[in-house]
Amino acid sequence: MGAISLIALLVAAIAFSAGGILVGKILVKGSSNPQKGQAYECGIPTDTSPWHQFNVGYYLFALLFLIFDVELVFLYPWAVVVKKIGIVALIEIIVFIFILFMGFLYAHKKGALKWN
Amino acid sequence: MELNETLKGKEVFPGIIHETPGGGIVVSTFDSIINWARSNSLWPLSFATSCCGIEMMSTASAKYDFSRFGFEVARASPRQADVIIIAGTIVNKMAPVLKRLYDQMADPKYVIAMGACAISGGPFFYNTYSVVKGADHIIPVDVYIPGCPPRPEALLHSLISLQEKIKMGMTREQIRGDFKTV
Amino acid sequence: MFIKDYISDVYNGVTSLLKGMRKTGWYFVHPKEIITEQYPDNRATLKLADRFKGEVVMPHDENNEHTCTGCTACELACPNGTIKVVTKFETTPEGKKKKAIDALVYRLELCTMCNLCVAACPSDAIKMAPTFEHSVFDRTKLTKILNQPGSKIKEGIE
Amino acid sequence: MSQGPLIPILLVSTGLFFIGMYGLFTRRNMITMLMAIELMLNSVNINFVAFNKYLFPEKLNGLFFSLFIITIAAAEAAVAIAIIINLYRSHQSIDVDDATEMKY
Amino acid sequence: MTNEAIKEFITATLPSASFDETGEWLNIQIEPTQLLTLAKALREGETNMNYLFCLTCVDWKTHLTMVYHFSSTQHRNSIVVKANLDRNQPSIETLSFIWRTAEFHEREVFEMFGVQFENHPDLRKLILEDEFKGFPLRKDFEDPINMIKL
Amino acid sequence: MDISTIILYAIAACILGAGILAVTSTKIFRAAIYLLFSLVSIAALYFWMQVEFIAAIQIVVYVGGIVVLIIFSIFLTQQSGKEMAKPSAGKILASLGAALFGFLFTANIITHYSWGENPGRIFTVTVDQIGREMLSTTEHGYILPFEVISMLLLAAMIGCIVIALKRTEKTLDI
Amino acid sequence: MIQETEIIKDTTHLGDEGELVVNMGPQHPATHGVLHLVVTLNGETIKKIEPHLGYIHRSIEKMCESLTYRQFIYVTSRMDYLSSHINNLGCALLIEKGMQIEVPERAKYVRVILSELTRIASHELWLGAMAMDLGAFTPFFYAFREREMITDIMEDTCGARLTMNYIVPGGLMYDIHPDFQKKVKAFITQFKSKVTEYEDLVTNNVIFQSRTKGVGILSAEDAISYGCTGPVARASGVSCDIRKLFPYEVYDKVEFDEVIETAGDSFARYMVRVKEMNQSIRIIEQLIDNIPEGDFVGKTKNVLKLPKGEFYTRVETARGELGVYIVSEGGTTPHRIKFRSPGFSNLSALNHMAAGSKIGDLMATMGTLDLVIPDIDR
Amino acid sequence: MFSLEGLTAMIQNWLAANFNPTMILVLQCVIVILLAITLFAVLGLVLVLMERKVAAHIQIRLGPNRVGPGGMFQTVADTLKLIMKEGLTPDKADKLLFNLAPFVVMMVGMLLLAPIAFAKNFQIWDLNIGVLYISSISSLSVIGILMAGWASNNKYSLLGAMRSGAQIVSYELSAGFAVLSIIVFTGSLQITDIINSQENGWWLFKGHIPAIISFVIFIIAVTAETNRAPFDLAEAESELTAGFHTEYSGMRFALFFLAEYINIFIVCAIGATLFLGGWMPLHIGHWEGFNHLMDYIPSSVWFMGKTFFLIFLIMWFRWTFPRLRVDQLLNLEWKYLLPISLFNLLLATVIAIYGWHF
Ligand code: SF4
Ligand code: SF4
Ligand code: SF4
Repeated sequence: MGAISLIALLVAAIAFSAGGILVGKILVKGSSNPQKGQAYECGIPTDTSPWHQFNVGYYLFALLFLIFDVELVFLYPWAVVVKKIGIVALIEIIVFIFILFMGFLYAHKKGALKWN
Repeated sequence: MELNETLKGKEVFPGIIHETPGGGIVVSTFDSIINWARSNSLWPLSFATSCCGIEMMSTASAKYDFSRFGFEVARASPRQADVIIIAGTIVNKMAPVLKRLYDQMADPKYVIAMGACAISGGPFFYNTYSVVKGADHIIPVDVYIPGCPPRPEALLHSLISLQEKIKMGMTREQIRGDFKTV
Repeated sequence: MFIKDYISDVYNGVTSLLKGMRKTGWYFVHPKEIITEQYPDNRATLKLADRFKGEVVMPHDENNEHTCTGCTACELACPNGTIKVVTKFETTPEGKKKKAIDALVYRLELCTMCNLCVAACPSDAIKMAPTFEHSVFDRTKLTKILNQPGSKIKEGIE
Repeated sequence: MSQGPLIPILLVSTGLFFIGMYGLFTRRNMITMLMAIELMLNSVNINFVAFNKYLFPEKLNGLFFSLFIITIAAAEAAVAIAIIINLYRSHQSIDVDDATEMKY
Repeated sequence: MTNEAIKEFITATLPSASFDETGEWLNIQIEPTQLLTLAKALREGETNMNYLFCLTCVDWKTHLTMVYHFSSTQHRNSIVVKANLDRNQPSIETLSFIWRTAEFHEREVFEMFGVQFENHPDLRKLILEDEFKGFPLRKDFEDPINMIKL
Repeated sequence: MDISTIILYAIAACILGAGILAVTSTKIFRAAIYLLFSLVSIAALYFWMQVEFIAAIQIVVYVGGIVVLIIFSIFLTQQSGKEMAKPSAGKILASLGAALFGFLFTANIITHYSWGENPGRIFTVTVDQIGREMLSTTEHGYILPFEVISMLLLAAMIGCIVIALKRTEKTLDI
Repeated sequence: MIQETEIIKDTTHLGDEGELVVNMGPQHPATHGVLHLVVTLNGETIKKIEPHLGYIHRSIEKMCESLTYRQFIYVTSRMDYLSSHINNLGCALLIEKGMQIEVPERAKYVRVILSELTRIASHELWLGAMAMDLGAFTPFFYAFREREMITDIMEDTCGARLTMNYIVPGGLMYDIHPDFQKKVKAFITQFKSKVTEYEDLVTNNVIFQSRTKGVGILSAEDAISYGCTGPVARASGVSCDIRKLFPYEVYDKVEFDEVIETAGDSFARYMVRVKEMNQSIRIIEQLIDNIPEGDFVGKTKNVLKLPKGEFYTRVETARGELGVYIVSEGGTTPHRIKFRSPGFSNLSALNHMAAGSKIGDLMATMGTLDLVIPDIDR
Repeated sequence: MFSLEGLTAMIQNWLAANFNPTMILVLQCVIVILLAITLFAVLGLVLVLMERKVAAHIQIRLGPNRVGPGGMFQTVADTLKLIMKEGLTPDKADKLLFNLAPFVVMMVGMLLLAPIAFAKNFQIWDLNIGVLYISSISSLSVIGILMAGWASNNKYSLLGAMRSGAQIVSYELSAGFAVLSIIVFTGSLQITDIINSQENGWWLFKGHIPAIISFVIFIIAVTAETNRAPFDLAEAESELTAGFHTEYSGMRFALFFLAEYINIFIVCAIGATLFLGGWMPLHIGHWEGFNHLMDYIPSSVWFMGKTFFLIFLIMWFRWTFPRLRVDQLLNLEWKYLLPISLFNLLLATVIAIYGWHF
């Protein structure tokens, strides 16, 4: 039924979630106390906020992911036609993948794939 | 100590018994359905301080398996838990933590005091400077289950009792109410 | 060789994982291995160890008589003051004054089932009972009087 | 607007472009500037696709251009962020004002 | 190593130490100021007491006694070193630089008995709340609120 | 107005609204999320234009990749909860003026230019077509750019690694 | 000899640039109770761990000063509740040593068998809990199946499942249950047949191995310096089994090996415990058929008074060396009592072992340290 | 009987006969909305119960059996309770994003339903980039998690969210490559085409070794992408309490909980479609009789059967393995899965081009 179904599904998601949350909101009266709104940290009051500058070792993976993801994107149209085009497509893609695999090897060699 | 006073539980326990506001009361016709749901889906907070916690683990283990009642979804976060099983001694240093955990739980919430320690300090009632003489000095308790430690069946029994109470449609105040009536 | 190591790594990893899965899978298809005992459905058939220390009780015979003399040995032996012996003086038919218990107050909430009181009792008046269904909604209900109302001491026990 | 949806789409892309420009002007933080740049690239992309679809439906060149722009945007973002993080490491700041004074 | 050899070794480094052999193990009584010297000697010398298996304190109402149980994983013999401290201002050198286990044990003794360990890297309360007043394991400790006497 | 036009306007509103929020929000994490919404709405616009392939790519690359990367770099370089300093009023005014002027100018041109639009012709695109054209070696084929892209990606990857792994003296252990 | 500079001075204040200070515990599933760790993180890497204790400090030492020698034994069950029987044994041994009470052979045999059963039960629980820390839930249930058999035996004989309190000075509280031997043998058979399960699910699992090998390394020297005992020290190659070094009860009559690994990492600690279970089975097998007939409790006075002096006993609990140190003034209650608990020392090595590793490694390290917090806090 | 094959056509005809086009559109939307919500609710209930039962049986225990016959209503009770539980928002949280995150996660789940073929001719939207659509939309779910984790203003949440961010994006790659190697065989991204290409055998069997390898990789990758054990680092209970949803309670938590299971269902459905022929019955070569017999089983049953088999597989993993450490997790992806799947893709291409598959 076409793209309109996406909108229908979105509406369904919102209705479903909002419905559930609203029912709870309306019917349940919670008690309130000063502790309730505080962040849970194993029962210890916490004063340092996590919204603090913070070291993540993950960003390198996100970088590499981005590159490979773009590559993946180009492979989709290729994969669809490879059977029809045949050997030329194979060679083209071997070159393509080979070049990127070089990058992968380089990353590996440089230790970028070692999470520290 | 006079006999009568001992029996009436009027002993002056050290510390203050905190009043906690109730909540989570549904006032409508589908009460019973809600209470059925609540009673059958008591997710415990994985809270254990000492020996009784081991028996709580045994209750979770295959032989006793409290998942039969739907309790197995032990949540590590108090936000998602419905019942605290205070399994073990509560000491003065832990008391504010327990209170905070309880406070941070979303309503409705229930409390089971498991073992002598959680009820009254148990073996550590006399001559200790650091043990809270009963978890109900800190947070309201719904079901008490004596024993040191109570055996797993006893914990199951207390859970069933709690279920019964919820199913009876009592509000939280009522569930805890008869604490004051005697 | 690098490639060879790589392949054998993968192979060993996968086989070890498969072994684990075989084990759990085996249990999945063998429901007979389930060892769950269904309390409370098995309440009737549930057999506890007869030594199981569930609470302290005072056995009474059919004449509502017990054997406690009120000697307070149990109170002294108890490490955490669970037992309080409240005594009174009774006059026996012969007119002699005799010490007897008014109430043996037992606070189950404190008891740690250590059995020391039972061991200390010179006249075997109390014993451990294998019960466990003590859950209450009110902690004062856990303070019990072990001697039954109107009970008296058995003849001949000093 | 009897002409079909081309003009509204173009207006959207123009709007987006200038929103991006506004962001680029007002922000001093490199990451937010990068975000503004992404918005501008996207507005260009919309144009390519829209022109292709509504003006030259028999060809695919617009699509390919937007495809390549997305690719280049990704590569650019990756490198930019690598640079930003490196800058941050050496200068503890990713404010452009600080960065202009730096001697690398 | 025999007790005699140990005695000899200790007298060589610390002539003023007195010995008591009535208990299970050799007891060595020293002055608190001598502790560090003795400890270093015990650890580095031929006795090779590398294992401090118990560190505690006893309140004698008149004074406090630090009790150290040393053992050697090489010779397998144990000795007890004791030092009497003034009850009002107890203080002694830390051993945490020599035996790392002492760090925690000393923190415990610090809060339970109030003994100050000089040069301790991190002398804070370990077990009790920070606001806790008094030294609970001392004999005269009173806590009328929390402590119910049987 | 039929449904599809309404949807177009709704999408346009989302794009522009989220875009404006993205460049004005003072919380950087929120700005990233608004950027995300803007990008997703653009993908929705592509869906609306029935170029599903580009729409999917838009989501994969932008949302799955770039925004996640931006979020990580925010964690790494910012106190993500801190309010960012507002630019000075003069700057805002100047930029706003420039942007508005530019927008009105361009909009004027757009609305007055007569586009050779031909609604009669139906534009359809399949992945198959894209693939064929991408791999074809003829004049209109994109095989050369396709292979060059791989070189570009390789260069980008190596560049990233070289830059990111470069340790300056003041390096934090990241 | 450790140089002074080696001790890490506490210079980092809370929340340095790029660092995150996270409280783990006291209510945290991995801290097995109420240990509170203040973990300073740099990304996912642990910079420093600072244990805060006392969330289950029950002042047992103070309490024992007002309990008689008969009474205080039961409190020790609550210290390291997983080795409650061995704790009781340690106290009873001290009293018996101090008062020269003769313990009948039968009682000695039963005490040792029960000690080993306790050890197995404790290790089983540890196995399940550690697997759970590492994210594998199922071994927990398999381990508890075997553990339940032991608790059954305990319940039959001692009347309690966990806090046994079966030992009195001079012997045992009651005689063993008539079915005792039969049940223990059944347990041994069951245990032996299920060992492969743990191997398949845990020991040989590639994920488990990579999570534990080379993680949380503790060298032999550090182990001694930190006063580590039990499986933790033995995994680092330190021979410290009290049962071998200073045999008590009938340990000198049975054959068993002290399990020693040298790697010092989490996997070594794991292996030590697993092998120890087998050694315990070996000990039980040697004793179970030879329990001598006779009294189960020796003659003791009604009121026990320890002579003036100082007494120290050491026993090997499931976690390591438990020292009981009593200063007596000759009365019915001890003047000062100190429990040298194995966990306390083992815990102090945690920072050393886990600093520099990942959060996930902390779970493996803590899991294999096998901490019982009431034992540490007392 | 249970076949849904004719259903869509029936409804279409009925609608066309009775209403004008706009109305039809609206009614169709309403039907889709209702169906999707029902499906969500039912799936959530069934899958959670299934998980508990599977876990229980693996762990030699009974599992929920006291609420309703055989514990059937256990999850109903849980759901009701969760709805009737207070929803908390921490004071210091970013309230907007905190409340938005569950919606995002839910929307992603819903949108993913669009191209899934539940039975023959029973599909919401058979769009021509079906598989690509799935992988693109599912990459959105990471945003919901990152939002939730950041907005909670809780350290565990943030750590968990970042872990899962890195994890999901990484594993998307090998999932993508695994999918690609099947697309090489089918030559189309459209779900119907993919299913139709398996009329005479499923790709898992037709595609030789590359198909099997990519199947394994696919299963591993989607397990990781859905944050399931042994890759459940985002909510690693023993490390980060409850991970990114530590601060969520009540219905909002339930939505995350539900979304996890829905995601599992969807990825398994995709797996079933790509590798096991979707609703295609099992056909073996020229065994006409056998094939005929198989055809009698309705296509929806085939589809559900295959999907639930894969779901069971994933649950089986969860209850068997310990959790990986975060660096090992990334290692596994970048050192093992990615190179292998790249290589495997080439292999598949060769086989496809030379037509060596059946
Ligand atoms: S009641 Fe007994 S078993 Fe339970 S925590 Fe207290 S001492 Fe331990
Ligand atoms: S069993 Fe122990 S605690 Fe209970 S009353 Fe008897 S002596 Fe006291
Ligand atoms: S129960 Fe036994 S010990 Fe206690 S008072 Fe009665 S006779 Fe004496």
